[in-house]
Amino acid sequence: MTKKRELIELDDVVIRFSGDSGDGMQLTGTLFSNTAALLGNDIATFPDYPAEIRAPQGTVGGVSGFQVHIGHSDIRTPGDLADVLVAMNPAALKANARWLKPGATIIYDRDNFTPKNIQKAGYKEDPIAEDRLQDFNIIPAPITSLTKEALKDMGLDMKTVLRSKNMFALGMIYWLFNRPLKYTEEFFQQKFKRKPEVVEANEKVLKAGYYYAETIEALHSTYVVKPAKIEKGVYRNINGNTATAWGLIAAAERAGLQLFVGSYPITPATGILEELALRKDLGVITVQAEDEIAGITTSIGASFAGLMAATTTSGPGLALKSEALGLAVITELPLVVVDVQRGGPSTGLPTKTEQSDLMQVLWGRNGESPVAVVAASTPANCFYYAFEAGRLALEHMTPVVLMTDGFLANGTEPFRVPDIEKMPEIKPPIVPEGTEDYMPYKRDPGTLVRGWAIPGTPGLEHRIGGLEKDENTGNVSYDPANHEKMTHIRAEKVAKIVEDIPEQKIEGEQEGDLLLVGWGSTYGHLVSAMEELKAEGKKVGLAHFNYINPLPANTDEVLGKFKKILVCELNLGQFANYLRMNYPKYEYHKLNKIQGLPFTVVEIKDEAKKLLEE
Amino acid sequence: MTKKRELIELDDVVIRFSGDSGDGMQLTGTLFSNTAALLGNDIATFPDYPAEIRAPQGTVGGVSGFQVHIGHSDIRTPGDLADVLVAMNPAALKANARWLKPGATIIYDRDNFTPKNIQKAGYKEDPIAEDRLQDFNIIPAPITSLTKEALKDMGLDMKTVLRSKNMFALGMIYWLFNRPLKYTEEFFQQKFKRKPEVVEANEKVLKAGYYYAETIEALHSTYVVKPAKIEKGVYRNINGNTATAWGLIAAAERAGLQLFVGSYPITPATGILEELALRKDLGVITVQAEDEIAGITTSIGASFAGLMAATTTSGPGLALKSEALGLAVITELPLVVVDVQRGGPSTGLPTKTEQSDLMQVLWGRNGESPVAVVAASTPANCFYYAFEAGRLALEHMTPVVLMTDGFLANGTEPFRVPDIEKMPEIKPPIVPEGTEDYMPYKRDPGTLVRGWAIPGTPGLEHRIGGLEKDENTGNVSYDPANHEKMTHIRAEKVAKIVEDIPEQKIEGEQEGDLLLVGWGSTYGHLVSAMEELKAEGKKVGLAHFNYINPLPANTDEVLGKFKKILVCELNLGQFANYLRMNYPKYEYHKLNKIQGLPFTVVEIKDEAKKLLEE
Amino acid sequence: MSTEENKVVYTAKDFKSDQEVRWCPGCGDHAILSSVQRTMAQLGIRREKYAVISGIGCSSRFPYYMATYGFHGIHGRAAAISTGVKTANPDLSVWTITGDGDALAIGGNHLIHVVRRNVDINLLLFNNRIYGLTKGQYSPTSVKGQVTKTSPYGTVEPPFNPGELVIGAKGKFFARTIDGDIKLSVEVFTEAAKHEGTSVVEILQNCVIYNNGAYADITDREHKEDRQIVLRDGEPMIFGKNRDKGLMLDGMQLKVVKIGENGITEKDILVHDSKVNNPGLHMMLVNMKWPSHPVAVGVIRNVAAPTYDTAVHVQIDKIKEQSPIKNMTDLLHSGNTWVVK
Amino acid sequence: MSTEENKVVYTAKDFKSDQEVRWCPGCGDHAILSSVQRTMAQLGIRREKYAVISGIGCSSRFPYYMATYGFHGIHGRAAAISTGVKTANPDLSVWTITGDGDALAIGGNHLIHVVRRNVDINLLLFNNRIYGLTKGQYSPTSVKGQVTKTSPYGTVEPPFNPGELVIGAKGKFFARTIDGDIKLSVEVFTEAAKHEGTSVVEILQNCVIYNNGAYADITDREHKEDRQIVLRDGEPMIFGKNRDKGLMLDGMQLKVVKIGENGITEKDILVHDSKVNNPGLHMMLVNMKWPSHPVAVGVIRNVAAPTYDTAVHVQIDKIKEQSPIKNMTDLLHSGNTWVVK
Ligand SMILES: Cc1ncc(C[n+]2csc(CCOP(=O)(O)OP(=O)(O)O)c2C)c(N)n1
Ligand SMILES: Cc1ncc(C[n+]2csc(CCOP(=O)(O)OP(=O)(O)O)c2C)c(N)n1
Ligand code: SF4
Ligand code: SF4
Ligand SMILES: [Mg+2]
Ligand SMILES: [Mg+2]
Repeated sequence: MTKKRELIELDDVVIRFSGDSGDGMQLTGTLFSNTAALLGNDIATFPDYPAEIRAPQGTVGGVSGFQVHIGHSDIRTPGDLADVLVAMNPAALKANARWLKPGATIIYDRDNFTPKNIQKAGYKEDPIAEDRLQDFNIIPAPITSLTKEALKDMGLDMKTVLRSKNMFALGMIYWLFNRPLKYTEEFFQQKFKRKPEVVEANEKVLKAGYYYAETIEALHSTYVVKPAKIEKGVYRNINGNTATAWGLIAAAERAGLQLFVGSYPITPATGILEELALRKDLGVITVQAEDEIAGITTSIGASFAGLMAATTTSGPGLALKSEALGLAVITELPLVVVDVQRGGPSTGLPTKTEQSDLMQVLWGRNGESPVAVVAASTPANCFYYAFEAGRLALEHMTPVVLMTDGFLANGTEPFRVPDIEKMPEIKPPIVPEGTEDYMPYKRDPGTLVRGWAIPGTPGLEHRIGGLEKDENTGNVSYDPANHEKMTHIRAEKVAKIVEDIPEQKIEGEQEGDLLLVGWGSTYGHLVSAMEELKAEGKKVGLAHFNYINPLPANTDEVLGKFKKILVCELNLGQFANYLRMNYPKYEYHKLNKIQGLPFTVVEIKDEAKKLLEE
Repeated sequence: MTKKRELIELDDVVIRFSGDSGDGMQLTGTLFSNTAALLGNDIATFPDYPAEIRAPQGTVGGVSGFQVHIGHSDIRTPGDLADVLVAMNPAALKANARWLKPGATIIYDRDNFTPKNIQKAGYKEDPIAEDRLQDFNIIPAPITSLTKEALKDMGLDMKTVLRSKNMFALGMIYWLFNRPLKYTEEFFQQKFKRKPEVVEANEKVLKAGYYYAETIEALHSTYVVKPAKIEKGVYRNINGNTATAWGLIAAAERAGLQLFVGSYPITPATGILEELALRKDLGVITVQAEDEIAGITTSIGASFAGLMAATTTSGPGLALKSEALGLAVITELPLVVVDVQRGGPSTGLPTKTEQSDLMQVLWGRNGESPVAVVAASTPANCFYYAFEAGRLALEHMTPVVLMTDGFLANGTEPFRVPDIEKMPEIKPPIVPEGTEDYMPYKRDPGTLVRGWAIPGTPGLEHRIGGLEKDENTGNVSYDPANHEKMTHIRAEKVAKIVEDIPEQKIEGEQEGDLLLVGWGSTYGHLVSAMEELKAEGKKVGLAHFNYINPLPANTDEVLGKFKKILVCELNLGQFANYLRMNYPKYEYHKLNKIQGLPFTVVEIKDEAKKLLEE
Repeated sequence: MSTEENKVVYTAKDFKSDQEVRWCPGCGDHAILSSVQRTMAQLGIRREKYAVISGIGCSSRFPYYMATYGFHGIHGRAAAISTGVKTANPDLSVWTITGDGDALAIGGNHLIHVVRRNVDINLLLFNNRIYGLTKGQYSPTSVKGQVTKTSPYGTVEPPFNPGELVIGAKGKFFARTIDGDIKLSVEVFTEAAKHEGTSVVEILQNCVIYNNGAYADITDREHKEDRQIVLRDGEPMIFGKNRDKGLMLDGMQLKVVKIGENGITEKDILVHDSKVNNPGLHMMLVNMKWPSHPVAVGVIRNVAAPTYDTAVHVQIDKIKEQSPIKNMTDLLHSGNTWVVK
Repeated sequence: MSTEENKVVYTAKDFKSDQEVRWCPGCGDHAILSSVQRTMAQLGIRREKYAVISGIGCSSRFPYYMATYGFHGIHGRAAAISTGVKTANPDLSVWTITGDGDALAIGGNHLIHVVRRNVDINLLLFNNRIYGLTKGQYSPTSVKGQVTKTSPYGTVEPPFNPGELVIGAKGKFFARTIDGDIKLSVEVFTEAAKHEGTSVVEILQNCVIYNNGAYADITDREHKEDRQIVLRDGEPMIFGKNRDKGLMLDGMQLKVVKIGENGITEKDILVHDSKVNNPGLHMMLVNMKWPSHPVAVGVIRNVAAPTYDTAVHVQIDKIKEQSPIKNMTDLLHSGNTWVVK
């Protein structure tokens, strides 16, 4: 960004809103991204907030941030470094200084840069100097005092007044990026329908910020980011949790079944349950159970009763569900388990993102207990992989674990609304009334899938349970040979799903020097890195996995097409280990990060280049 | 076994007692093995019983068996096939016919071979003919009627009379193997101190069986099995669960700490808790908790409070403990978790043996959550590995999982009583009162072990918990770099245990054509197979692992010494996968069995030979 | 459950599965199985509408022996699985089979929550005061001092009284019966089935192998009439072989009195009312212990209250009606969307 | 806990850790922290003897702010971890900090079992009728119909009353206090500390962010004296700004009466006795709800009974004395052994 006072066109821009947990930064960021999205930009967002509801004011630990990346071409990540930072206090500056592009614009609330606050943030004296930001485009705005000024005649209490400071900042950003205020105003009008004074106050402050930015000298230019060149269609902004919830509902609709979700709140998965609880209009039954075990076991009960059943959680909750998940495995009931991963071990970093539950998902159960596993890779495609998890569960009569994580759960991007009627119809193997010689464990010889006889159907009364069962009859069996056979059947049934999933595709070069490998939420960063490397002339491809168990049929082939393989993941190398276990003949280089944060594109590129040069 | 009527000397003999669950076969087998052990034989036993308390009488599903292998040289397994079968009814014959050596002796209760019972067992007409046992040494004894006869004057009710049938069979076996009755009589006298009529009845029937065997023509010979040539010392017969319990107590004693065990009953682990509950005389605190989660969390509490803490369970229980185990990982508290594996998945085959929890033990937790893992390999060495688990937990401030299984838990063998004073003293890093600058997460730079400050110690007050902690201070920290660092530290701390465990030894050939690899309870069968193969001139060695995580330092070297590697385990190949993950350069051939039963020596030899010939 | 459409005529045999019953000979579970089969045959509910759900334990093998839909769950989760089944399909008649370990040790949380929510299930708690299946460890209902395999020197913890716990968890239906008393059991199970909401029935069950005679003092033929009191709505609380003993209230305590003595007549005796919401008297009745009092059996508490499963569906139906969003397509197009052309 | 050896003089400040308190400004937890610190300073127990154990939730951050030994556990397990700590070392004064979700949702089973066993801990249940830390979902104490993030159309399930549940689980000590009432809280916490056995204290706690004003109707300054009744042993159950209202028993019901009306004098008013074992009246007192009744605060039930941790150690000591086996070597050589020479 240069310093001319004119209208400048940008390909993309990264803005970071940052302040105390109480400063409303999440809302500010969301409103900005919604406006950008409605104007046709491609966007990606990343909220990052502390584990406390209200962490101590003014400290770095209490900073809440919301990063949004908008552009007119494919936006895949929320961006590594910011072009514009809004810092509501010194701590916000401190926390974000190292995440800025050289020469970025920094707007801060100078009213809050008091000696006391500066010290609280851990600075000695002059924050700008200490962080060597002198060459940046610094805009010290009196946000607090001008907000007070704007509202002085409204007779509001000071708490309410201060609470609308964030709208002042938002107004400034709207001016800076040439955005209309109307979508945000409409939001106020709808949200505070019954509190006209709140609507008025917010609008006043928003405008005050907008006009202030127009007036002052400090802003040398305004910018436009043209609408993205994206596929035609109806779009909406969506985060991963909502997309997951909707994908489950869509699967139930396409299966002609009611959706049942037994769950227990846990960060960062709670949003799925909250969204589903809203969807009573679509017949969704949500049971907020007494704990995670009841969450999954009520769902298993509902599955037995013939509904499409799911349960949602994060790592510690999944640990608690392990025993019951084994019950779903041996009873061969359809069940979707959503694991929104977060930083571990134990309570770990509950609001941060990580990919460290893979091993737990694959094997965290007693006995030989195979489940199918899929992973979403962007906020919006959580919709499709939730749908897919539902499809596989219902059609293959098996528990399926859908893995997402905190980054996907809270991140947003535009979502091209699909035509539901064109999505595959889901056909669970429901046993019709009147079936002769029904046996609960009789299987389709091709898929090894057993039939699903729904309680209430006359003539199909049967019993299932957690003890080993006789082939076909499903009666309890202690026969050694039968146990071995059933163990193989259960494994093979899940393995056979490979015939029902797409081949693994390679993006970028189809063969060459380096294959980047990833899975889950790292997609945006990996594909950006791959594209940039390709643009630099490197022979680099990307194999990003959404199907984890079984792995796609051509995985071996894909891995064999490159001289080197770099597996990038937000853990200590679990997927790399898993690949090694399955395809030991390749050497797997690893890029691991375990900081509760997504990769940056640069980190990936650097590591890739190092490998290419070796 | 030949058919001469004389005293024949045998190297070893396998006897299988078999009858309805209510027939007292477990006791019969135990009494026989105790007598053999007291006479100096080496022995190994294997009880095998149904999941029901009393499964339906007379059916194959209800058969309860007890196999004992006695000999005068190293006895490593309970034996593949039996030399002598005692079958109390047709179902017992049916269940065991295929586990007999050619020409074995079969003693059966002919009173019970009624047409109805024969049919119940699933035979059409003549059991002997149907199972092609005509050439065997068949002894149809009127056990029931002679038992009644022996007791007819005692005025006992019929139930009591019939309950002592098993002693008739035992008496016959004692005669056949030239054993004295006195140890068994002493047992009665002690056990039924207050019921002299029961003592008398049992003794009468025992003798009746003994004299009957002496009298009849059918027994062509009696046998002696000379005392084993085993190391000098005091011996006792012990099963794996008792050995585990005692190993834990011994570790606590050598650490100078009280032992606390929070647990919840579950087959086949319950015996450990039962034995520990008896040991109040040694100060053991057992809390039978409300569930497995309370089992482990009470233990974590006790560990925090400064006791040596352990929790015992089987696979499904371990699944429930997963979340809490992660808490022990991040709080870096010492804790022993015993997993007595059984057949899975889910409830599976609860009374049967299996090795299918390995992956769960290694990775069944959210986040990067490393624990140390050791596995016992014989009933008696459960003592040493329980001790070792305690030592590693206490000295390395980490949870350690000790893996055993149903086969070890219930199987017995002679245990040479160790000199406790010569066992290593265990020195947990307890922080002394008055330590300056105490910080809860300050570590020994060599081992990375943190100090253990015990509540009650003035001046060391501190707080720990499940959130990520700052290096050294242990305060809650959300700092990304700190999280990455702590994740590596936790992994490295466990990895460094490698310096505190012995190298992996190879038994048999030290290099050559084939390395048999195993872990845990398969040791006896593997070492027997290896020795027999070696005796046949094959260049075969055995690497049997007791240290699972970390693996011994020289593992790579050991694996590299043979042309081929055959990993034998009672699951679908979990340890093979684990080795492949760590040492991908070798090809791992697999022998897997998943029938709820141990290997037979023959199975291993056959597979090994196939590989050697390929 | 009140689904009485399509009445059909059954006998107990219609509820027997083809699986061999594997409990120990003499175990109280056999009689309970028979009582349940008789009850179901008489309720007029079609067989395919029954779902019998259990946890793990000897008692929890129950579903295998029933010719209905059945689910043998995992240890402690019978009530939670049942909540799922019933909430998914309120049209089913759900019977939850659980033991004192299954329901009160590992499953304690699900029990109190199913009771609080008042899910319309019938929960039969087989209380043998021992863990049967794992061969004889103490349970949360084992009497203090009981010697078991895990308490070789006697337990040191006081037991739960299931009725007390259920009422403390806001329970609306609690009854007690005895394994061998098939007539009473059928009567009580029938009432449980009729009650809408969580019906908890404690069954005093004898484990012949590991806790034989746990209830002998109150169930043996000679004394049972003097040591049990059968409560029935509207009937005075009279008991005893000669029906000459009764219960009266003395301040906040229940007192055993002799009719005919001290001028006490039948009219002075308390009359049972299971329908009052105030749990005070019901609590005292479930707490009665021999020898100070007779042990109460029959339906002790039976109070009407909305059920969870119905409420869930009523709410869904209401929102469905009110909302403009009728399907996934509506939802996808609702709120803030924009069109790219 | 009665460990009063080595008396020392503390002030509340001695119990403050160096960690910044991270609750929302205005959260009721601040006042509770202060009350606990004041209580501990006065109890005469040495600081190193305190262990403060929590689960997960806003309230469960508590141990970090205390200068004692502390353990921030995992969700729902505070009571179980505490059982381990106290049974391992009965010499410690164990304080369990838990929320309505932590103690009554996921942790319900551990709560009823710690109460049944009567482990000598002091359990402070921060009841804000909401999940705070996860940002506003309903809890098992949320009132029926409460609109929260997971009940956008209102909950359909009745809440637990913690006191009722605790008494149903054989609870011997139950008290209730209010976050902002520091005087009462210190009084009640002190009684809890003195009671040997599980002392459960429900604290009505305001979550300003997600359930603000949940208790406003009974705690606001204007009405509190008319809508709360403070129970103290030996004192008549009188309340009201003018101390003119009282409680009387009417059959099996508690009735609010006006002193001076209908000839009612102070003498007719019930006198509180927390020590009676019969839970009947205590149950009614914990169940009182405004507006029909005042809400009871103070120590409602306080009955002496043996504690689990003591019983465990007494049994061990006894067996130790009786048994010839004094160490591992004795054990190894006991019973059937043989010598190989
Ligand atoms: C997770 C888990 N923990 C423990 C067990 C072992 N187990 C099976 S049944 C049982 C207790 C049975 O007691 P109860 O519920 O009273 O039933 P009963 O056998 O007496 O009918 C236990 C501890 C298990 N199967 N699963
Ligand atoms: C196993 C597990 N499940 C769920 C969560 C998420 N979680 C954390 S606190 C909490 C509830 C908090 O409510 P409460 O106990 O009432 O405490 P408060 O925050 O209101 O003080 C939940 C559901 C978790 N941390 N761990
Ligand atoms: S062990 Fe007891 S409860 Fe179990 S089947 Fe036998 S008698 Fe019944
Ligand atoms: S969210 Fe509520 S309970 Fe949590 S700290 Fe804030 S005010 Fe307190
Ligand atoms: Mg029981
Ligand atoms: Mg709460």
